[in-house]
Amino acid sequence: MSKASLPQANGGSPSRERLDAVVVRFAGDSGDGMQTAGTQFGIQAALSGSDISTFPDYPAEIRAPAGTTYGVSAFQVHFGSQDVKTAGDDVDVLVALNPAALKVNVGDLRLGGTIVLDTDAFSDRNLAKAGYAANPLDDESLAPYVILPLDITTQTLRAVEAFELSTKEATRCRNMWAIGLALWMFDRERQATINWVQKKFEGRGNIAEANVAALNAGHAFGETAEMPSTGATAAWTVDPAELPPGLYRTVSGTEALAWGLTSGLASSGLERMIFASYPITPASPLLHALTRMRDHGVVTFQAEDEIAAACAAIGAAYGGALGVTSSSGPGIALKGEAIGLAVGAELPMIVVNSQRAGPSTGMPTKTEQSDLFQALYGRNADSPVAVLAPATPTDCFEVGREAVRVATKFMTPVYILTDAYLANAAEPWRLPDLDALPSFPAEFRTDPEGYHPFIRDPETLARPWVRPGTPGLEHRIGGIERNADTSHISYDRENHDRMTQIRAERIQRIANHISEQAIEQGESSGPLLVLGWGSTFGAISKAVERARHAGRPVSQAHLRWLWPFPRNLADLLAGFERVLVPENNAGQLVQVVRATFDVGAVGLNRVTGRPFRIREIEAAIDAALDAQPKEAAR
Amino acid sequence: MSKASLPQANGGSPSRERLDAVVVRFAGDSGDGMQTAGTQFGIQAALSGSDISTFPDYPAEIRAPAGTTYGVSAFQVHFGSQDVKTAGDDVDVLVALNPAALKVNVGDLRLGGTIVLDTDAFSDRNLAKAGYAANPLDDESLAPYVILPLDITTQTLRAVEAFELSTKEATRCRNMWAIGLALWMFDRERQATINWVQKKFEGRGNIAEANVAALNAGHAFGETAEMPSTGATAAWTVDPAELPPGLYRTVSGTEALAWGLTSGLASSGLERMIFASYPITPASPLLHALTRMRDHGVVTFQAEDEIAAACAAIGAAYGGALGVTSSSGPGIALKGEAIGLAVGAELPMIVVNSQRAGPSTGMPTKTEQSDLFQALYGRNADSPVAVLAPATPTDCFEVGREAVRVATKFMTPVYILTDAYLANAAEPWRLPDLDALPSFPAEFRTDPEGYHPFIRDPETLARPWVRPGTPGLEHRIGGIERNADTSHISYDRENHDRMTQIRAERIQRIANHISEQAIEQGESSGPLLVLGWGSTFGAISKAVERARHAGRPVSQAHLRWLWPFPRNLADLLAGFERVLVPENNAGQLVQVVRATFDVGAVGLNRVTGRPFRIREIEAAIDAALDAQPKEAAR
Amino acid sequence: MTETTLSPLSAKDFASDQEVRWCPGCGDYAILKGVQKALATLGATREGTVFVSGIGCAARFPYYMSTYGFHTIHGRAPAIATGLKLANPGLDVWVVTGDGDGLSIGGNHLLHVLRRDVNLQILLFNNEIYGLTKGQVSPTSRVGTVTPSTPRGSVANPVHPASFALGAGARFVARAIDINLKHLEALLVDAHAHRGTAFVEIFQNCVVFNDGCFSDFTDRKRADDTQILVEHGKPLRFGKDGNKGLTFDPKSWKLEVVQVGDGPEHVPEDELLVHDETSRPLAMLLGQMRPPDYPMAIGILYRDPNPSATYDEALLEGVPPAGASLSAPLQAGRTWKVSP
Amino acid sequence: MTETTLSPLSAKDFASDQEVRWCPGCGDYAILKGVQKALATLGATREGTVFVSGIGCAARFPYYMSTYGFHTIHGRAPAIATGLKLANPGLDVWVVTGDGDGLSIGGNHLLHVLRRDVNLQILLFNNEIYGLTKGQVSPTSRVGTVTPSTPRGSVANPVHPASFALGAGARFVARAIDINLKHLEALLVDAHAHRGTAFVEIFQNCVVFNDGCFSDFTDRKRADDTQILVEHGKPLRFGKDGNKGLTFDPKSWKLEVVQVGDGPEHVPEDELLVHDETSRPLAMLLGQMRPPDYPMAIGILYRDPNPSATYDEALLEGVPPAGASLSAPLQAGRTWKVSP
Ligand SMILES: Cc1ncc(C[n+]2csc(CCOP(=O)(O)OP(=O)(O)O)c2C)c(N)n1
Ligand SMILES: Cc1ncc(C[n+]2csc(CCOP(=O)(O)OP(=O)(O)O)c2C)c(N)n1
Ligand code: SF4
Ligand code: SF4
Ligand SMILES: [Mg+2]
Ligand SMILES: [Mg+2]
Repeated sequence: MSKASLPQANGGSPSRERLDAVVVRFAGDSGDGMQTAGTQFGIQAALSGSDISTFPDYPAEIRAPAGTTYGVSAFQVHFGSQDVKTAGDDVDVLVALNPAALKVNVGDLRLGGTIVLDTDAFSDRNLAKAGYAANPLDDESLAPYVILPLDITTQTLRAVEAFELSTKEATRCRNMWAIGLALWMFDRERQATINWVQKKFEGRGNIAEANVAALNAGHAFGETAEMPSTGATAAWTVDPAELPPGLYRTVSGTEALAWGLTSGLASSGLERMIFASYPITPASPLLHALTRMRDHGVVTFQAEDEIAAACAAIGAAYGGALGVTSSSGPGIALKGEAIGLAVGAELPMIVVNSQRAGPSTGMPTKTEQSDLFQALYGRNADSPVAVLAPATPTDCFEVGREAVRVATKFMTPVYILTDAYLANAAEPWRLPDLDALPSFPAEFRTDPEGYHPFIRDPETLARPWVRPGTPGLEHRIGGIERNADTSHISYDRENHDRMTQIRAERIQRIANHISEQAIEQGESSGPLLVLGWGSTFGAISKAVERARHAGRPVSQAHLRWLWPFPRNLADLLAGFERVLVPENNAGQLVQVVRATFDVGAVGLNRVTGRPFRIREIEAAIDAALDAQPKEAAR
Repeated sequence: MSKASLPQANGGSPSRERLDAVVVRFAGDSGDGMQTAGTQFGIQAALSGSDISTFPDYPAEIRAPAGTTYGVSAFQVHFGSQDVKTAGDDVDVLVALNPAALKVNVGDLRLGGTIVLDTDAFSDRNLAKAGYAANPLDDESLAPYVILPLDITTQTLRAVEAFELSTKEATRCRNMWAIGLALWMFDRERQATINWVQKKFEGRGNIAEANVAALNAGHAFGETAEMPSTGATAAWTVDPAELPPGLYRTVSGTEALAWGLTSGLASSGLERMIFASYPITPASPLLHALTRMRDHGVVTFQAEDEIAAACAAIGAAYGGALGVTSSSGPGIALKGEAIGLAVGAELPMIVVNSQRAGPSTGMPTKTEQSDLFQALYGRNADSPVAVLAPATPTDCFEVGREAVRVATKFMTPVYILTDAYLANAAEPWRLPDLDALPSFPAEFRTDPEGYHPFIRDPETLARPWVRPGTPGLEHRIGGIERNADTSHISYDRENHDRMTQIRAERIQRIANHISEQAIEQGESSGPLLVLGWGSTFGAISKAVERARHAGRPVSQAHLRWLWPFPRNLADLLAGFERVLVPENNAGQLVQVVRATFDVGAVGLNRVTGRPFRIREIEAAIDAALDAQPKEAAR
Repeated sequence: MTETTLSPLSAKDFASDQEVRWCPGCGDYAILKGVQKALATLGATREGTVFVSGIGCAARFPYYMSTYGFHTIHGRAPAIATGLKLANPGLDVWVVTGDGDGLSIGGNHLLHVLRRDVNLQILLFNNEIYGLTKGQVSPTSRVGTVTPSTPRGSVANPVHPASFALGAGARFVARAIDINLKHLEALLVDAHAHRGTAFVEIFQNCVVFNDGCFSDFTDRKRADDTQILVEHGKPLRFGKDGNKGLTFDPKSWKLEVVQVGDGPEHVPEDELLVHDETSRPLAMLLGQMRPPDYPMAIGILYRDPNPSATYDEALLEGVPPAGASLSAPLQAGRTWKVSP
Repeated sequence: MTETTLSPLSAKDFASDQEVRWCPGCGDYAILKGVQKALATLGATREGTVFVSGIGCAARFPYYMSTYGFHTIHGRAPAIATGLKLANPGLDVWVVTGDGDGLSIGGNHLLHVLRRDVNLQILLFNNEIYGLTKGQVSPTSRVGTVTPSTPRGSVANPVHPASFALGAGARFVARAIDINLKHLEALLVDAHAHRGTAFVEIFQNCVVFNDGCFSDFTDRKRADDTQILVEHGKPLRFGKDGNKGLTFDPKSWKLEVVQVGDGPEHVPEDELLVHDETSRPLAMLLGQMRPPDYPMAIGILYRDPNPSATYDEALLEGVPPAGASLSAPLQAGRTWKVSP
């Protein structure tokens, strides 16, 4: 058993109930600092040895009017002593700093869950703004829950009185008071948060101290049992998780991907990455993150539009750098023609798609997995590319590296399909041993002997990469079809047929250079396999785990590689009577699987702007196992 | 039996061999007038009662240097007494006006075929330009063919001597001399061609008469038996075809589509079509053709790029007009994001894709069927649209009308997948009875009572179309997700899931308003169905016809609707043990069929820049019938 | 252009029932008010007016209007509006766009709508930042602007919307300031009166991501000395009581700021440069001025004195409604009969 | 910029082994020669030079050069060239584009490369037509141009490349004529010497689809009276022996064509307008001139006197090669240890 080396929180009071895991959601107005509160609470939980998974949920509007439902900002923290794989199906404890926050979030609270709310904010005006006809504290609507109605504003103002802040500044400390209380409720240390507050507000006068005071006051409020008696417990203990030993930090998918790409760049030996992007939700944070990697040879270029971004990445690749472009669905749609050029000219390129709900503008801040088809087929003509997807925030690191390796080795565009959930979700990450990471040096041809642009490596079928500036290798390439043997422009019939096959075959051969598909859980054959990809990993894992716990004969496999498929996938699938493919789209991977393999695959499809709930998948597993084989196969 | 009402050509001389059908190809330099010659010969053949199918093959270069192989321009005419369905597998008679024309085209000539060539053009200079090391007339390379080496230039110059043209002008009459000879060889009338020449060169002095003189001289050359004796026949007769009675003309796919869209516009009762397009090969001719339909309410807008063209069509649709946009693959790739807006905002729109060989720029003048995936999936997120494809040049008329009907009835983008072959190929068309064409009036809502933008017709699920300017129905729409019940912007989870399903279901319901899938040939069940779509129709029909003639148990079905599929398609496919899907792509429809139905479908895939040859499909039919069922299903 | 209804509408009648969702203090609120007032002044109708926008904070504009509205996709509003005008030229179409929407992703469509001269109004809300996507640099951001995508400060030279429009061949180019409501309203009325595309750049303060980026000339206290309202045929004066003016030196091709008056070191009014809104190069020169060296020019920089037929008018001229029989084109060329 | 090799290359050394495939008589041939000569004059190397083009007749250019070349997609060459310069700033990059490629589909990228000021040369072959796609109207085609897509004559106002570039903020804007080989060659050398984006519009005759569209000022017989070569610091004279000149009236903001000399109705040379290539508005004024009323201005219309760091230089400044250990960023922020 492993243990965090950090000082343990003070022991739980005798009345504390032990929990395996808890989901806490902090909700308030956009201006209430809920993202900060949640992030700090999550980090503190992780530092105290829990496994965690966090997810922010903020409004589409930049700064919606205070008190409105569409201005509610929330942050969810799932932490526990066990493998925490999702941000949690249901909320156990909701901290709501105003009526709108209550209204928007209460539906996600489990029956019997706890609501901590700031009674001071439940004014008639705020209730009206939230659209409450009557004060929910006065009627039966909250009956299914345990309510802790606290005068948080009053308490906070009292706690920071000494620091002579403006009322606005003083009220802004409410989030710290709330964290303080929450840390007490879950029996957590608070020193790291105090340190962070002091650093963050350094040089801003009293603000740091006021925030610390509010934090301490919230904690003390719990400690000194000023808690109103509700007949229910409001204090719990969560044991530390058993994590493999190592140095840890929390990481979001965006950070991990930025670092993965940068790490891949280093391993490739290339001098420079040109990361060309046009801002779009939820892809912009990757641009922001990579802007900070300048010291690692990363140049970020904010282009005039998505087409220019794709083109700049292609130009960079032609110039011998690592060309990366990033966007979300609508922006990727614009890049299709340009990516086709990289397919035709056979240039390495990485295309990151942070998927969001669509069609069209859709729901820009919400997650979805609906751009798989676009990645596979969203270009003119037969233009095969490689496609891979991370499963978790931390997995983004490896996927970023893998994309660099394959793009440069096979001279091909590689799509990375991440999504709004992975981009924003965070979890603990055991830092890799950087020195032990394999390197995969990209090669540039310098020898003019026998050179023509589309001469191929017999094994990978990749053409040589030549850096302009190299004497003797001057050549012209483009998007027009080339003769396979001479590289001259060619309209020859059989040649085009052959080149079309070569382009497909080259992508297929990537399968010889990637890991075979593993079974995540369960037997390697049986009545049912749950086959997933991308950010559904957490929910599927938990669902399969629970089903297996309940004795159901189900296995799990999760695809990192969506094209080409791992070469053992046909055999692996053949071992199962049925395959269930849960996706946050209307059925995309399931269609490719059905078309590619002789397998009775059925989809489980939900597009609600967030990943599956575990129980949705559990239910589908049960249904699939109970269904007649024939039916399942349709 | 039906007969053409035109005067019959003079009876065949006793030595004429009777043929069912012939393929003649005229080939020369870009400047030699081969397109004109071929077109006129084709029309003359049609006027004389033959069924015909013609196809031009011109160089990608605008006006390549004379005498080069990449400057060769050719035009093929297939005509016969039987249902002529393709431009022909092999060439029977090649007319080659210079060495380059011979070099480029001889490979398509059947063994034993006839070559008419202009010996005057076989100078050392021209031979060198064509890349001939030695004169092919002097070696054995043309041994497998019957050669008619004629001094066509000399003969032409002599024929037009009287008209005092410049040598350049006089030499330009060679094409007419060649047609004259060809008309004699196939025992055809020439009056219509003479009329055409006179009209075309009206007011240009002697040119008209000189051309007529050349034509007559070519004809007389054959007639007066100045033909060199080769030991082989060079004169044939082709009986008239049995065509259903009616008024006929020849029509290319481009013309038929332009008229079909315009006819659909009239039947819809809409006031105006805004046809917005950006030029691109091979789509530009549709723009040109519709520019001539101004008197029919058609406004053509040459936009600054393909995105603007798609957007202008969408703006037009929002304004209550018929919005149509047209391009080829690379341009359609650019429109994906905009078309997504039409999907989200549920506006009618027609997207015409004249497919060409890719990826990227590919082979712009060559045909391919490789944009089916792009049509179905080439947008961000789940964004279902309707997709249909014409099978023949004449079918373009009906498909154009059908697209208008469905787009306006279902408030959806409809893709028409035509291709470079269909756009340029021509065949006889029995003119429809215009008054008998059904009308399908588009409806605009004017009643404010209970209106919201996404209120739906319960049967079609279409939302109402409102023309801005209508009082009381002012509303705002866009690409953001809407609440299904109120039409307000919505980020609600279940609503998005529901709207995603509604969008898919609305497209599915089109299947209730289109014809069921018919069997073209053969039994409605059996060991093998050949399932095609688009321009492969001719070759597939002939191949199945021949196979059935040879007693093979094979049937044919050809899809006009690629999404949604006709509702009886599942049952129809279930009646066959195997399904063979020939496509000019790497396997697209076959994948959709495999994914959608439980059917063992295999692809026959060739991308050579031209439609299948009949014998390629015949061979695949044989192979499929002879294969083990298991194997065929993979 | 617009049909008139029975009783003229007030500014408030042009407000939709949707809650306005910009950040408190955003300059967009003032512009919204200005547009609503201008519509009332114009006697516009709700049904005859359409707002077409792209994507961005500015582009949410149509939701807050009770007219027809189309919130489209990023950068494409000019193209969509062009199609709309061709379909339905009687509509009064206003395009609302941002500096990113109109000049980054949408630059090409803006160029072409301007050069074609489609009969509509374009309002470009320039806040020199990407508001909706949380504050990245925009093509109008000045060198040195620090944003999440340019943490070391932007290194790209900005594009100046008015210069761009002039270079593109626009026939009405004007500028206004979000909070100068009276001027804005009057200017919009002029823009609407112009036959052809009227391009109006509106300096708009983004309180959240670029607060005060125009305060050097919009601050009420400093405005007199840092703004100049250009009016056709009038000498170019500004400053408190017009104590300053502009002169032009045709040798150096430069403008100079001078004290107006008769004293020493002063320049008499009749030697000042007179604004000629029909001169494109002068508009270019005035449009290039920036504080602190020069005042910022507000008002109509350029207006074509002889607007010709607009693109929509010219393209649609003589097009009849659909429905004519197709038999003429179908039977043109050679036909033949096959009898039974 | 370019590495020097042992013996300097001649113009012919810059020709590739590919047969040139433009129509006989196309203006592109002359330009090709001019570029090859300029490269020789510059002492360029094959390996250090890259031609990047979009799609069109003009865009086939790279195939005929023995340097590196990338024939990309329609309209996007400026964006691709920008990426290339960022990857490999030591290369000497030339973008070749057409009026459709550069100003229709590619207008946005042209705008942004110009305003950013990336260090490369852009040659826009303006033939006022779409050559490759067989003769449709282009954004530079004049009103009334009859083409397959405008059989009744174009109704759209054209965009003027030089005005557009000036409005976009270009810092080097010049014009040349395909057949004025000497001038073209010298101008290309100047363009190359400019630090930043050099924009050169080349009037190019498309013999097949728009033959003679520039003959009013390119015809050798008429050229003297219809062309004016503008040179910095020199009075603007043209005509046979410079018998004509331009004056500028700052009241009307108009140029006037005058007879130069001392006689009556003549204007002495020292009263002529002197070209100042550092003035953007003057460049605009000169760039707007069109025959028959005015001569067509050829040469350097505008050149920034103080070019600053180009975009590629500024963006890349201080970026080290990749490879630094990631342990610093990974361990920044809070980490904790789990021990076995
Ligand atoms: C195709 C596409 N690319 C990117 C985006 C993301 N996006 C939305 S608005 C915007 C820029 C907004 O800036 P601006 O036009 O200046 O408007 P503002 O928000 O400042 O009013 C961007 C990049 C998008 N919605 N669609
Ligand atoms: C995305 C895309 N759209 C359209 C085309 C078709 N196309 C090729 S070149 C061209 C225009 C050529 O005109 P221009 O740039 O003036 O070059 P020119 O041929 O006149 O030299 C067009 C429309 C294309 N290849 N790709
Ligand atoms: S982000 Fe800026 S522009 Fe957008 S609403 Fe807020 S203040 Fe206005
Ligand atoms: S079409 Fe025109 S531009 Fe193109 S190669 Fe021919 S002459 Fe030159
Ligand atoms: Mg902005
Ligand atoms: Mg051109």
